[in-house]
Amino acid sequence: MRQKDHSVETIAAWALALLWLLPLAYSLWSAFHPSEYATRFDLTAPLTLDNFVRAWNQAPFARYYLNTLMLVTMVLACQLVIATLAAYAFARFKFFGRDVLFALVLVQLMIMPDVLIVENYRVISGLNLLDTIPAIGLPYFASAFGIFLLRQTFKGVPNELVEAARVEGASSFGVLWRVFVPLGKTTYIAFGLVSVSYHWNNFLWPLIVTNSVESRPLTVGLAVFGAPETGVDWSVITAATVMTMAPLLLAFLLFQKQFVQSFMRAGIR
Amino acid sequence: MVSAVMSAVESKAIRRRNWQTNINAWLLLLPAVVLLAAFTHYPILSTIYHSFHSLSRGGTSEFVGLENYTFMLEDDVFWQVLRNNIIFALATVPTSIGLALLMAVWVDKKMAGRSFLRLAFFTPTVLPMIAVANIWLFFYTPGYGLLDQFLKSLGFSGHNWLGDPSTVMSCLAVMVVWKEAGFFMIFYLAALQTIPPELKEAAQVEGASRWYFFRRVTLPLLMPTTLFISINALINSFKLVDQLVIMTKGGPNNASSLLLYYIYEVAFTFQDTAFAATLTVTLIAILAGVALTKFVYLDRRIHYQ
Amino acid sequence: MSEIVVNAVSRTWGGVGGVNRISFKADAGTLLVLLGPSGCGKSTTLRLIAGLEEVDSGTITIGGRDVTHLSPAQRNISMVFQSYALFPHLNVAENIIFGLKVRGVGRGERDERLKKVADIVGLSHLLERKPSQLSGGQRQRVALGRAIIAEAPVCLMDEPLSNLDAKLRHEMRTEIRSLQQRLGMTMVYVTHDQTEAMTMADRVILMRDGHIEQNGAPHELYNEPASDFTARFIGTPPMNLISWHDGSVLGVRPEHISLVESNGIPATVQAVEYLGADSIILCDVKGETVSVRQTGYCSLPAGAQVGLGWQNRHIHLFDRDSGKRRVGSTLAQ
Amino acid sequence: MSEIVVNAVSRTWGGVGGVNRISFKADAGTLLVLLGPSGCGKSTTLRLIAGLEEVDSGTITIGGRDVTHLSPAQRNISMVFQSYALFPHLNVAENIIFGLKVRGVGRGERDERLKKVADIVGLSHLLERKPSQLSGGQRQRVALGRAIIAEAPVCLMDEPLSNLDAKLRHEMRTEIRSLQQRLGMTMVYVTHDQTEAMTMADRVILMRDGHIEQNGAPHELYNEPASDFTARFIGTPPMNLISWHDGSVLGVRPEHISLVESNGIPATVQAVEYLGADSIILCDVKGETVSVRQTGYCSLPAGAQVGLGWQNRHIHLFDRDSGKRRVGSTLAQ
Amino acid sequence: VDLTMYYPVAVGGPVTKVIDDMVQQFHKENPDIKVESVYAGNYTDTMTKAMTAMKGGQPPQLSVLFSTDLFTLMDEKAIVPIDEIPGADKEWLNSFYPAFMENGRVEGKTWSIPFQRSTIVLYYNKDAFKEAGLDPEKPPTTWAEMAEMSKKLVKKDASGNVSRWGVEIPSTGYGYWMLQALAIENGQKLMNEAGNQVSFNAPKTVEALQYWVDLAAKEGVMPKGAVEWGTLRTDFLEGKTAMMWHTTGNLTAVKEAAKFNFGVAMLPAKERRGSPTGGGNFYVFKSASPEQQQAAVKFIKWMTAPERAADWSIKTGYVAVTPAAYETEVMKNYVKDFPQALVARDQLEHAVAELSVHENGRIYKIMNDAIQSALTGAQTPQEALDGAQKQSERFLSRYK
Ligand SMILES: Nc1ncnc2c1ncn2[C@@H]1O[C@H](COP(=O)(O)OP(=O)(O)OP(=O)(O)O)[C@@H](O)[C@H]1O
Ligand SMILES: Nc1ncnc2c1ncn2[C@@H]1O[C@H](COP(=O)(O)OP(=O)(O)OP(=O)(O)O)[C@@H](O)[C@H]1O
Ligand SMILES: O=P(O)(O)OC[C@H](O)CO
Ligand SMILES: [Mg+2]
Ligand SMILES: [Mg+2]
Repeated sequence: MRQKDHSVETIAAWALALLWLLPLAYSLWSAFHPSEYATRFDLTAPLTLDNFVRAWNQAPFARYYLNTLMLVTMVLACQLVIATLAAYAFARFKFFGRDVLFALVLVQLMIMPDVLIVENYRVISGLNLLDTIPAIGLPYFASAFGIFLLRQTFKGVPNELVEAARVEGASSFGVLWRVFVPLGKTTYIAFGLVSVSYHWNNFLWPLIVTNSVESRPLTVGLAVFGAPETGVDWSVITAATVMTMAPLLLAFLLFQKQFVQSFMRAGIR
Repeated sequence: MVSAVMSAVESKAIRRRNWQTNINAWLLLLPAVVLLAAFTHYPILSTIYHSFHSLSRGGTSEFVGLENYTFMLEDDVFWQVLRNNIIFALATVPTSIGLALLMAVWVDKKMAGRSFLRLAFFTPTVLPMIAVANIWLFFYTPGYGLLDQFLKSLGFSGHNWLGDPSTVMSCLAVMVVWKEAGFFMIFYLAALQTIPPELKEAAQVEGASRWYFFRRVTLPLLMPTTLFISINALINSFKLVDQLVIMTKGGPNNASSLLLYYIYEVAFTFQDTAFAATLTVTLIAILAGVALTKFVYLDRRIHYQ
Repeated sequence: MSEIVVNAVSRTWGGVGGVNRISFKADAGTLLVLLGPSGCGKSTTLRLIAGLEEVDSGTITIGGRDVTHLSPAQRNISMVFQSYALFPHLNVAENIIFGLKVRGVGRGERDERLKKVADIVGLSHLLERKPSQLSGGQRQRVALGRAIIAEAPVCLMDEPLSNLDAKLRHEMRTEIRSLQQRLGMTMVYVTHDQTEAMTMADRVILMRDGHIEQNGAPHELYNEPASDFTARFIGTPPMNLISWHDGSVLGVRPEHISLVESNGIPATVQAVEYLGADSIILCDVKGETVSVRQTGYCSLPAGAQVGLGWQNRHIHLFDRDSGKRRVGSTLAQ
Repeated sequence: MSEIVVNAVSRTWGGVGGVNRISFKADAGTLLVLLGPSGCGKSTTLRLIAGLEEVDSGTITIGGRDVTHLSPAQRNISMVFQSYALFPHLNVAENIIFGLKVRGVGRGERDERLKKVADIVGLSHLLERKPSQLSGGQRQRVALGRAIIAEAPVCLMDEPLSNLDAKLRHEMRTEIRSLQQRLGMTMVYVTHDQTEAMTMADRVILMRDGHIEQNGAPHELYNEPASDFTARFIGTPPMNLISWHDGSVLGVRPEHISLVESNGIPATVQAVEYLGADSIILCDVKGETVSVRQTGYCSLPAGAQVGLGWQNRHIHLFDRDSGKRRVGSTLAQ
Repeated sequence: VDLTMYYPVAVGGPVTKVIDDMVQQFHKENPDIKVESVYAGNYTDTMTKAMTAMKGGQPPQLSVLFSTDLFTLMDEKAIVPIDEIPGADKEWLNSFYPAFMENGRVEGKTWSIPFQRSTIVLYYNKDAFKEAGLDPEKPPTTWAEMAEMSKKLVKKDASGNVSRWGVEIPSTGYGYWMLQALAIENGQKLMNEAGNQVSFNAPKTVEALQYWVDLAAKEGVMPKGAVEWGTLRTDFLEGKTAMMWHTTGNLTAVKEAAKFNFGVAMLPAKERRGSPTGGGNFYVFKSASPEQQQAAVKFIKWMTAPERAADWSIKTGYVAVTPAAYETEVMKNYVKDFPQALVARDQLEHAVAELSVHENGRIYKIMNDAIQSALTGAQTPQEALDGAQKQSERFLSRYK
């Protein structure tokens, strides 16, 4: 009886999973086959990398990759530093205005820079940063989510560990560096993954603040490339699409265990 | 006398210590505070300010009171977009949450190929919306898109999915659910794993069926997670518009347009930043409303610990 | 009516862990303690009785009914878990009547039974509270309440007191024991604390590595340990075991050793632990440590030379290799 | 060289909790135990000595140096925490040398000292392990290692054994005590377990509600409790306290009461707890429960009528209102 | 001198590459001027980018933008009249087809120079015509004819699903353009000279939209719902429709990819023939320094010189902007083999300036929305256009 229940569920789960992978599988199919096969499924269809070559040659994807890489690295690095310092202050100091300040930080959880495109555009242009990679990242450098997560983590660090480190002679920064940061590892990883994928995938804001190939990230590049007006071949567009997602997808496939686990362990909720 | 002097000295020491703590803390917070002020708080205030001023096409702007708001309330597109967004939220939030829960329950138990299933469900969430939109765009292409091909092979006729105001929203909703459900699954999974297995055993001993246990124990215990996810999904549904840029540009006839996309359009295509500010204030008000409901009302009712 | 018979039951995980062909019987209305070191299979045994694990082989009957392949719900038992397994979202009353609700007992009867049980466990004034608002001892009582409201003739408890502090533990064990006796339940009680076992049990089963090392009344285990394992496991400080001649080990409890003026076995004092009512003198006898229990304060300095003596009737002899008690072991020297 | 003097130190949180003008001294090279029920201020006292809390008033000197306003790092102490406070991301070796690294001790010296300390605490073969891969006792040893490698003359311990099971606890307390004596450290040791206090201490300070109830050698606390509080706190089972005439309370320890044939105080047996070496007989004397300790197994049934007797020299008398010991209390009846 | 130029692409083919090549060529010939050409999406996107960049303080010095965005650009005080820049001589300004200059002249000044200019033409699949028993050399010349022929061209498969439509008129992105064509043919102008008055719900406009709607709803020769501008070309090339209305700018892309014979014709007539002009002009931004402005004019002159215009026309299908371009050898040779390339130019004589008003972006959107709502059946053409008129007036009233 119990056994059967289980197998019915297993089948259902698998069916859903395959359905879930279908769009992805389809895009791979179309990217790796000549365009005649974009809508025809034939196991004997020849494999080709031609679509990739054409996409690569038709738009400066190398540059887009570089831009995106610079973007996510910069954003992540700044976020980590800034959030670590802020979270440390919130978690471990009792200071004037702490609760108010924390509430002000939380505002950003609800009203993210994504929503404030118009005014943020003004600010960025006021800073004379339009059409640069820092312009894309700057509004996200102070991440309320990161601060919040790390604060939670830091608060969870047993006070005894901090006191032990202090008795052993560590300074405030010593405690941060030697105790909190290493203990926050899972949170850092989880947050890092969220941040990287968020900024790798971010679109609307970079679309607004960038104009040129030199600053445009992959997503915007892809959108510009695949605009229907240009009527670029569907297979080539999927190839470009696959190129855009590939690094993240590969990283995810390689590290999926850690990814899922660090997510769960970081207790993001 | 002596003790008075002493306590004065000591309280001075304490005050100095407090000073130091304050300065240290504020220094640590400085970068975050500056950036948050520049890209969250100032913009919010500035948006509100601009919503009360006229647009300055090459001239100067002046205070116009509620004029922009009256204009907004008379704008049919605004109402349509707002309605769209609410429908979109109602369509995507419960569905993705329900699916996420189902997925989480499945991949939480020892099931053949559990980690493959997890992977399959989670993968869409790491993909860029832009890429996803490209792929799904082709699904929905009338005539030779995958969906039409499939329907045709079953003998149904094709349909202009994204070109038809009555289907375009559902199409986008399906895609968004596909992309988001796996993300929420992870939260449910994490929450499920914090439910001690003894609870299940205790219930078993008491004779509870699996379904009873799920309904009466698992589900209530997941309420905080459900709340968290709902809030997030709700916020997302007001924030996520990338797909529109690729797939429909809000059309046909604004049938798929969402509030933020409309703001984008008004601000950047129509170059009407005053009106965009007014719309943004509405959006901010909605998001703040969601947040307040959570903090003030729901949080109190749902936490057990 | 509801004695439990476990007959040649095995349950292992790929051949390791678990329990191996164990058989025992818990008489109706008695309290049976499963005692043993961590990992010896106590919980496994209990969970087999509860039906939370399936046997590999063997049979289990409860009150004469073969329950070997029944679900936990069908076995008509109640159970108290180590961490109580209270439902955090339900209040005390709801937790207690959970099982009645599941089984569709009518509202009127539920309320009536709840009232009675709440009185028994002393929670009548806390029925509205959530578990998170209760102290450890109160939670323990809720778990007890949930177990007894079912009026199941059999109650299983897995280390129910291990999360409590010493004082509460002491109180609760008296309470559980008296409850068990008052309600006439058959209780199987798992613990690794020998004091708990000794003070509560009608019968103690000492387990080791998945099998039963000894099964008897508490004083039997103390006074006639069937093996050196039992001897060492029961009693604080444990029995002194000294290598003896012809492959045997001699055991004598610290309280049975006295310091004698003459003719004693020569020993050197290593340390003295003063416990108030008595002191434990740790002595070195030819490289082996022997503890001696003395009433009151002992001021012997470390290094003092003393002589140790004991009476023959307090001697236990064990086989060095098998560890088994030698017959007629109280003879000899 | 490094005795600790705590002089009229207060530390409260808005006037509540904490400690209130306590003074005491721990002689160099001795082990001082801070004992007392939960919340009495033991940890606060220890943390004040460590500098983890700031005093409201009063002074603290260590080895003659006024450390009242120095940071923990400057006080030249080491400390072992209740849950050991091992850094989970560092392995055993790194945990032990944490402080040396922070203080910039060179690599060569670090390694050398690590080797020595690892030997002392018996961890040489586990240096690569992470704390999570260690048993409770091993973790405890790492914490000890970290405390002694600093070679600080003062070591503070806050309930270092409370997370261990009974057996390990017993082992470890012997170990800590001998280490302390071998290295000649001045140690302040916090516990709420009176057995630990009695067996380890040179001197015990019993605290209550933020003040010092009694300060003395273990046997002083046991044999001459300065108050009924001390009397009740020390000894298992605790001293029987019976209402006596003219506003006094009579105390007599369970082990000093015997069952007498004649002339005894009449009592009814309520229950018997068999502990192996002895049994505790709980008797009812005019509505008050009196426990009697008897060697060996006692087979008295509940309800049996017995007579209780004790010797005058075992009597303690306390003032009913103040709880203070009455002078010459061992006289009377 | 460094110049940044944004430009849009709205048609198929490797247009960005063509532009980049031209720019490079220019640089080779004029080493002192460096033009950075930035592809910025479709017309709307490019306008958005240019405006946003201007507001952000980093405007381009010149751009190719909708010829019709003139009013908006003037309102924003973004551009300078070309004829006021030294180097822009009368002779040159007069060398363009007057129809293309129409959109660029306001208040007696010339504000922009035509570059990628088009009219709408009718592409038709000759093979399909043959298959349907129609004369492949006789494309429809009137609305009625088009509807009739379309019915014959519709092909259904066994299960009754349409596998080829008769005609498709795109309704996303540039729907207003198509409607303007229909309105013109029906004898109706959509806006006034000053760009502050529109006649969207004039009876003849409504009639025009009704015809369009009927093609799908009544005649069943066009798919219902929105027809995607971007993918329509692909549909045509794959034989999914026998005829399409599209910009001539797509001509070369169609030519390159068509695996069948196709013809190009002027749009059919109702009261008259007609098509709006379309496409993009060069604008010079006010914020550019005098040298930059002059350099920009130099560049524009170079880009519109007859040989380049001919080359550009050949590579894309856009109408070459000066008559002189058609006198070049290359062009002469090209049209000899491919006379379809002349249709759009010849249609210029019937052409009318494209819809151009203040708040152009908004008005276009309003119009497109109205058209889509009519085409999807959400509203009748009358309702839809009444709504569009009302909304447009709401915005245009500011400019009266
Ligand atoms: N689900 C399981 N899978 C694999 N091995 C198991 C499982 N449950 C128990 N075991 C093994 O069976 C043996 C007995 O486990 P059991 O839980 O019965 O011990 P225990 O006596 O209750 O110990 P403790 O006092 O630590 O609770 C252990 O070696 C354990 O590792
Ligand atoms: N940081 C603090 N803030 C407020 N009150 C405190 C703080 N630390 C301790 N207290 C109060 O001071 C009193 C003494 O606390 P302390 O921790 O010293 O007790 P303890 O004797 O160590 O108890 P335990 O055995 O439970 O550890 C308690 O009443 C406690 O509530
Ligand atoms: O596609 P094009 O370049 O001919 O231009 C399109 C029209 O101008 C649309 O308004
Ligand atoms: Mg167990
Ligand atoms: Mg404490």
